[in-house]
Amino acid sequence: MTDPLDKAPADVPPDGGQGDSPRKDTAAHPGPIKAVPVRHYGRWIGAVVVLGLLALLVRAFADAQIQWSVVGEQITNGTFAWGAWETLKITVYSMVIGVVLGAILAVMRLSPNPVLSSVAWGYIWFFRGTPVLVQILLWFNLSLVFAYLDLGFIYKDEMNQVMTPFVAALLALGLNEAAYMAEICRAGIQSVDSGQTEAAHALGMKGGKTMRRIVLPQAMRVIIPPTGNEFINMLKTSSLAFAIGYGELFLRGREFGSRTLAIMEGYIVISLWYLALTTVFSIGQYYLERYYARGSSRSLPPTPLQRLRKQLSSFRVQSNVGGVKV
Amino acid sequence: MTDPLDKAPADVPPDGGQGDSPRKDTAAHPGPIKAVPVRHYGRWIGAVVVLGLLALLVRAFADAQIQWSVVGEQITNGTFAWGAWETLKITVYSMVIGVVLGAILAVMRLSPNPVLSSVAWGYIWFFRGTPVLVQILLWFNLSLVFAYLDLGFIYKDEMNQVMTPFVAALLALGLNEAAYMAEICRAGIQSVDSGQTEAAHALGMKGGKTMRRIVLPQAMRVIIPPTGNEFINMLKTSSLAFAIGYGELFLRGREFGSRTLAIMEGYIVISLWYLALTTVFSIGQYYLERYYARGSSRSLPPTPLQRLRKQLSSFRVQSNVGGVKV
Amino acid sequence: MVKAENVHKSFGHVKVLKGIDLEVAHREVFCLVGPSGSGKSTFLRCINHLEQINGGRLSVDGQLVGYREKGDKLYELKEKEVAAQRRDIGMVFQRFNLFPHMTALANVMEAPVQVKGESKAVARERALRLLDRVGLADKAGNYPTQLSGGQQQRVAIARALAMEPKLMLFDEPTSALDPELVGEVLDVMRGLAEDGMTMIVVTHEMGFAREVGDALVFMDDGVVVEAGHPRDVLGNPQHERTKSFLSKVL
Amino acid sequence: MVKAENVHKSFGHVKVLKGIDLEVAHREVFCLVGPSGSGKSTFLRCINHLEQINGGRLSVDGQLVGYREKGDKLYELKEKEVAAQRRDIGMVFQRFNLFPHMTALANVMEAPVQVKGESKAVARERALRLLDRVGLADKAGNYPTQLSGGQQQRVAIARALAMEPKLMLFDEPTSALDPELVGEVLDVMRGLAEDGMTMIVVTHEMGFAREVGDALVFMDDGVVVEAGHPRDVLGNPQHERTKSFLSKVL
Amino acid sequence: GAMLLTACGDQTDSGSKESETKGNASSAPLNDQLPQDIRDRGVIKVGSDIAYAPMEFMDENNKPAGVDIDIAKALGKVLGVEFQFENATFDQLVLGMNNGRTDIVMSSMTDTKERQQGATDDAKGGADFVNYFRAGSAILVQKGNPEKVTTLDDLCGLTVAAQRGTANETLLNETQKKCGSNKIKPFISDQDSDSITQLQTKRADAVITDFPVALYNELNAGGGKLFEVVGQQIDAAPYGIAVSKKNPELRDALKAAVQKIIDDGSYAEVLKEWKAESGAIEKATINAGK
Ligand SMILES: Nc1ncnc2c1ncn2[C@@H]1O[C@H](COP(=O)(O)OP(=O)(O)OP(=O)(O)O)[C@@H](O)[C@H]1O
Ligand SMILES: Nc1ncnc2c1ncn2[C@@H]1O[C@H](COP(=O)(O)OP(=O)(O)OP(=O)(O)O)[C@@H](O)[C@H]1O
Ligand SMILES: [Mg+2]
Ligand SMILES: [Mg+2]
Repeated sequence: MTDPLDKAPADVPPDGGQGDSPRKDTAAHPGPIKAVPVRHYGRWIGAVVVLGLLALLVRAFADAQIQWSVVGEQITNGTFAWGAWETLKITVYSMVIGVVLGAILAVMRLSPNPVLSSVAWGYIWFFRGTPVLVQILLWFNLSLVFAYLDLGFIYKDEMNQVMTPFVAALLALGLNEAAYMAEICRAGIQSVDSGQTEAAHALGMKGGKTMRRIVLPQAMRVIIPPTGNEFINMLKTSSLAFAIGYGELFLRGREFGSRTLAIMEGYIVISLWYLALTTVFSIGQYYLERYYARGSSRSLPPTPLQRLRKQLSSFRVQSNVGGVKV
Repeated sequence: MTDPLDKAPADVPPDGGQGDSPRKDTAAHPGPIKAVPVRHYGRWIGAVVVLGLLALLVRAFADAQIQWSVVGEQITNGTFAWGAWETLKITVYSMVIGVVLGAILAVMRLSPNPVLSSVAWGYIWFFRGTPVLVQILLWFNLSLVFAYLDLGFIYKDEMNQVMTPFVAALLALGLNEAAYMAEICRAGIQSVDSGQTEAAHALGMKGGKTMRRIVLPQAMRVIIPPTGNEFINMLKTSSLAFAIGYGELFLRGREFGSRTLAIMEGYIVISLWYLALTTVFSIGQYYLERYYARGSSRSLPPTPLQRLRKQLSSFRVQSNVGGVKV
Repeated sequence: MVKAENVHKSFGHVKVLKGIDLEVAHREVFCLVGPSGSGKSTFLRCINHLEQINGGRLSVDGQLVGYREKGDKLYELKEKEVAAQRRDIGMVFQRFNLFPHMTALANVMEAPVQVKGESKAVARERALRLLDRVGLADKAGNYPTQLSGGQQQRVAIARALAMEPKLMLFDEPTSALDPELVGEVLDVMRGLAEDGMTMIVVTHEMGFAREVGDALVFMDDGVVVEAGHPRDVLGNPQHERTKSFLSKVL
Repeated sequence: MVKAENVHKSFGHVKVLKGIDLEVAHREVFCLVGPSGSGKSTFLRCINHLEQINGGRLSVDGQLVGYREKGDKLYELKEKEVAAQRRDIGMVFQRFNLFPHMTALANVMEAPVQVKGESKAVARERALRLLDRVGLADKAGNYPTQLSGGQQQRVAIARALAMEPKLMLFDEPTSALDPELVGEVLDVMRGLAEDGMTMIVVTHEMGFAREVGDALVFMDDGVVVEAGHPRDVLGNPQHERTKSFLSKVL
Repeated sequence: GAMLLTACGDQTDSGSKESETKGNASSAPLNDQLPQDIRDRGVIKVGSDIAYAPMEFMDENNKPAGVDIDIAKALGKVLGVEFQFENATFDQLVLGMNNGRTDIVMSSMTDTKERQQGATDDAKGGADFVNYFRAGSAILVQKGNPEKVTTLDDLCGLTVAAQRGTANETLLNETQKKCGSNKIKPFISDQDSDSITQLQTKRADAVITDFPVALYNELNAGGGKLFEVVGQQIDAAPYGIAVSKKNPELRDALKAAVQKIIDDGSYAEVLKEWKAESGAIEKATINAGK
């Protein structure tokens, strides 16, 4: 049977951090629970093993037949910095084209209109199906097919004039990316509960508005991580543009290697640059994900700083028991 | 006010296709509704425009400075077929490594164990951040760092013996892919409602089992489309292995081009091969998605055949009104 | 206001509605009761054209749902026209379907701003008034996941009311509310009826049906078994099925 | 069976449970009532260690939830031990949480096979029996989305029962059921109580609490306002808050 | 195609450049042999894969440098035009020449029959080659020559790297035939730099590569401490400047120009500067490759 406890609802003071509320009887004022957390000995061992392996790897690379002094010198070389800037530029522009066109294609593909969905399907099929390098070469050499770019009265010029390496790379990378982004957006859209669409329709919203206001924002949570992948992939894929002489990071590495014959060193330098760019993007992605996670769980995921603090505390032996643990 | 209708529940016959149920009074036996569907004039016009543009494009390419006879001859050339087979092989193997390792990395990254999540984070950061080509070269030239592969008593051999082009390409592509797949899997896992995990925990299931039995199968719906992207991308990315002389499709195209200077023709041939491979994969992806969609919506999405039939009927002028329309 | 004549609906081979006839008058609170799976939700969804009927005629306010009649021919409506029809029909779902990426306030403001093109200020003001009416003025800034089940359903009602519809469809609106709040919601609904609102309410609250309802229909297995004034049907059921159902419920 | 001493729980700065004391005896049907947002669901989740309490003591069957006591020190339990504790506690959620990728039958079979390592045949047989008991023998092959709300909740109950738990937690188990089926479910629950099952039921069904409940607690704003036998609390409430709540509910 | 080329010349040029190059053009002896559009333009656009030291590579200032570049400069003097190098990979070089983006390709391209004829039997594809250099092959080994290689025959039983599709690969295959059972383990890579990396990782015992390249590696790789060239230049094959078949006038002008710089000694000077005298030809030819 239950203790017939009898408490006035209003005058029970909230139990603060001190856990000492004067108006309660002494038996009933525990502070925050102090407990010995599960000791993760495995974690300590794991951490040591990982660090050990890392140290070994670093030593092996330091001893390797790689002239690290060359790497050190070249990392600040303006040629590479400039190449990195070009890489960044083409990546951002291409991704903008890819994301916008990809979202449109995804909506088209899911449309009940058979013309729209067939066009989208064909587009995705073709652009996903052919190698990017071939696409780059095709755009750059479009004059093999169309000698002039003729937009009626507005504009007419020789195709070779228009198709600079930058334009060709941008078109090829952007249009190709759109095909991949279309599939990603489609998955995101399909992941949104159909009840959401129904609710929006019931409010009198039309298809387009429902998509923009209700479905896409919720789809973002699913769309962003693979888009981050695509972005970072694009940093590297854009290097294919060196085939048409677009002077980005990879081309600089190649040129350096072929001049100095320090092939591996050149590649290590550009790898470090790529890593730096990737890191910047990853951080951006993290905060974007955090933004779109609003409303999806009761509390926002911690920022890396909060996370670090929490992880450090999980190594400590005794601690106040806090957040949710599963 | 309501008509006080009075009907016996059991003896109302189900209204079949004929819509003529003898036991009802004559006023109340409509057949299936016959209605003039919304006429999508825009669709017809759109279809014509699209077909027109396609025809123009085909003509432009037919007239272009491309020797189509060469393409026709080479498409059946065994060298290319063999290259396609090698491409397929390395793609499938690498993707298997990538998917399995990627899923593990995603779970590690979401783990509350800071050692596991840091290792996963570092792995993803490094492998996403460096160009695949550099990774391929690094694996292939690993003897610059480790001259011998020494697994204690079990196995010891010169690194260069072990690292054949195939092994190096497989390792580089597979490990790199794992980093990308990890992000995709993470998005999928996070898309599953947390109520699912709670329900599983409440039944006494532990973390690992909950992941395998409850979360991952539901995550598949979100994971598969971008994985399809990755698969198809890998078909093309694997061509980077030509740098270390792994004889796949792209290499065959290049060899042909550099030997005969029929560059575009060679690329068109391999593009057709890639398109064929992509098509096969896309079909597989479609049916896989259909399989994992079970339970997610009330009825399964139509197969392409069913879809085609439906689309054709939507062009017809008068039709029986059937499925859900929004 | 709503008129159904021999309405049929099946999903594939499963027949869910097997000829529903009923009429809902203006300013009427019309209750639908029946056992689980009898097709109550499905019928409500048909009225809002979320499902398309397979046979019969269904009209709201004199207009066919989803079709236009010209001569003796039926024409399917365009999306725009369907949306316009739905605008005047508010719907509260069994499972809320709040927009999880928007706060309670934004949920309520969404449709007036996006569909009617109202200014944000006006919509905001009305939204706050409506949230206040359902007792959630202080939760305006919360996201749906930060609300308890009951709180979520009340936001959903406010959201539907924000469009100032002529007809409101409630699919078990109180099933997730705790008893204390049911009364408040009923007051709101009664107030709406006095303002000229027609309501169709699927409910298991027989008390509510008796008190507020002007008409009641008992459905089972896709057909209307018994219809009439709630007092009559609940107090003096004619059919065996109704009797056995009510005996368990009351 | 369940003993709570001054249990506190807060989310960030929001204090939801502000010192709950209560005791649930063996074979008791223990009812929790209270207005929305009073913390009933949260308390139930603490019992099952889906939320970790911030202060006080909470034990089930003599064992602390989530901790082991040795001397005067508390040790957090490992995941394995928590899972073992949960195995004996069945839970039915307010919003079902069925596994959408499994049929009704597979939902019910899942835990016995995966957690207890039962053979599929045995689990299947029991699952079918349980589905029959909740009146869904013919829906065994349906996926959750193919079931109406009421049907889904019944599957969820069968799923919890399949683990043959010693303690069952129900979070508004009947709120999505139509009245006709509430009776059947109550029969099932009464049968369970006779088999030695202890149950904690959050409910707004005062009729059920009065009929079946052995004890009742009225919660408001994170504290227990009044406790006792349902007959006494419902029939003769002592506190203003309880009185006003019940006046609206009954 | 031909139309296109002409159109290209007509359009791209605008007044300013013209006047600037005219003065210098009139003094150049062979200027009048060039097609009119190139004379007007004063520029020959050259496609080149500028990553093949010492033949062509980017110097520290990101300017093209190397044997090909200096020969082009000498040609430019006698033709009264400027040779403008544009960087791209092999595929694009050929495509770019076909669609008029560049006039010629000068990228250490070996002149072969197949390249002259293209992929069809009627020899419609391909390009014409103005031969300007001969590159034999050389054997490059690790410093100190650990395997004691001096001739091709010594390669039997070793792992030998060569670049795909080059005369060096052919040479390797021919040597293989003479080895009998003691086979060469060939390692065929896509870029010359990859072959040489293989020598560094000791995966390969020797690399067969173009003589000037081998020499450059001996002198420069790892500060000249990594590799050495053994034996003599082997089986030299001609390099050619590729010219579109639709432009015989340009081809002939180039041939005349090559002959002119051989005659006036500027050709020899360039080769001397790059230590590439071993590749010198005596007489300009067209399509001499087999
Ligand atoms: N899309 C669908 N496909 C197949 N069956 C469906 C579909 N929608 C509903 N059903 C079935 O139709 C029947 C009626 O469903 P409906 O949701 O209308 O019942 P209900 O009267 O609202 O019941 P409840 O009170 O449980 O909500 C149920 O048996 C359900 O399984
Ligand atoms: N994770 C969380 N973060 C912040 N607030 C929360 C969280 N979980 C619950 N709450 C808040 O705690 C309060 C109690 O919630 P709980 O779900 O326990 O109420 P309840 O008594 O079950 O109500 P109902 O009858 O509506 O289900 C609510 O005000 C809710 O907003
Ligand atoms: Mg329903
Ligand atoms: Mg609750």
